[in-house]
Amino acid sequence: AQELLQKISEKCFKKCITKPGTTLDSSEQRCVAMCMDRYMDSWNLVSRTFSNRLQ
Amino acid sequence: AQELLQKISEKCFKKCITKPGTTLDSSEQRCVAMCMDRYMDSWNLVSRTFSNRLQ
Amino acid sequence: AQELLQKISEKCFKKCITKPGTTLDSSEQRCVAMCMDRYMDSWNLVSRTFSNRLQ
Amino acid sequence: SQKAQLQQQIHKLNDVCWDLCVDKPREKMDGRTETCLCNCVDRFVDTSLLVAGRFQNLINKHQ
Amino acid sequence: SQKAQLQQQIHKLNDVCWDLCVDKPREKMDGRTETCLCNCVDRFVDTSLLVAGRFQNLINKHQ
Amino acid sequence: SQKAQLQQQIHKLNDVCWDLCVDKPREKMDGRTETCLCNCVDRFVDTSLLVAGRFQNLINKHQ
Repeated sequence: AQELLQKISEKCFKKCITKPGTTLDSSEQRCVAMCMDRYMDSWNLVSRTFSNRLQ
Repeated sequence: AQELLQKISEKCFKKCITKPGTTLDSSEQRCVAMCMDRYMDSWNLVSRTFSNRLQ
Repeated sequence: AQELLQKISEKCFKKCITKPGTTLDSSEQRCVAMCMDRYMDSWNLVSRTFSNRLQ
Repeated sequence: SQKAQLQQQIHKLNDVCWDLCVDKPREKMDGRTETCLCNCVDRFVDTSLLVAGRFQNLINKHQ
Repeated sequence: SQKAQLQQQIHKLNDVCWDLCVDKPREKMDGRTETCLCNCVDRFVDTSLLVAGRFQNLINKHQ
Repeated sequence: SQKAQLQQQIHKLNDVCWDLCVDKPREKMDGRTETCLCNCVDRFVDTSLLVAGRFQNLINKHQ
């Protein structure tokens, strides 16, 4: 899971924090949380689709 | 050759499939084939040029 | 330091050489030198800021 | 190991397909994004098979 | 080793923050770029902690 | 091994120079693209040498 967490942090930082300020404001926090949930949805969907092709 | 094939797949997928559909249509297939040939030409040229500099 | 040198070469090549010619002209050389100095400044600042957060 | 290699491929696929299909993250995964992700994986596999097949042909010709 | 892993993380951070904060390299590092780099590192760490915390919550819920 | 490291450098170079020089893949490699690829490799090597040289100078100064 270590690599997944690193990927999420990097992808979601790039999507949500375009002008880093002195704190992570609430809209950035919400964006990161949503982005993380979607990234894991995507990961699950991609894994399933890929596994189906391997069979 | 494993790494070369992975690089080609990734680079040519990005160049040729911008809106993935339900099949790889014939124009996408042609684009991938052409892209692969050019990537290998490029690889050969780059290797040769780099080797010349090392001597 | 090997990896730092590789990163600098790649980042500064991309920033400074947009149309590679038959030589590295003097303005490209100046750009690469400046870019290298700034990349090392950045590296030092990032290391320091990150270390502060780890404590 | 083979499991680690498979995980690696899924990381790569998710990386490429996320960049291609997801613009702004939303409250829920919508149908269009899901379709794009599935098609992206399938077409990526098609592309890899096409590339591997052409490569095999090249090797056979040169033997 | 742990030192190598730390170095790796600094390479990654510098990579991301350089792309975000530095446009054209200049004669000197100006104050705005310095502030951007420091904030970038701190917000990246915040993001990683937020992500790790949510992940831990998910695991706890499923146990 | 040294051969593997060399291969790795060629992968990296081809990656960078392909992105810089090849827009849409065509039927044949045209002369302009070939020139761009060769110059790209040579200027990348020049850049690496310049960077390594400046770094060596820095180390010498600090000793």
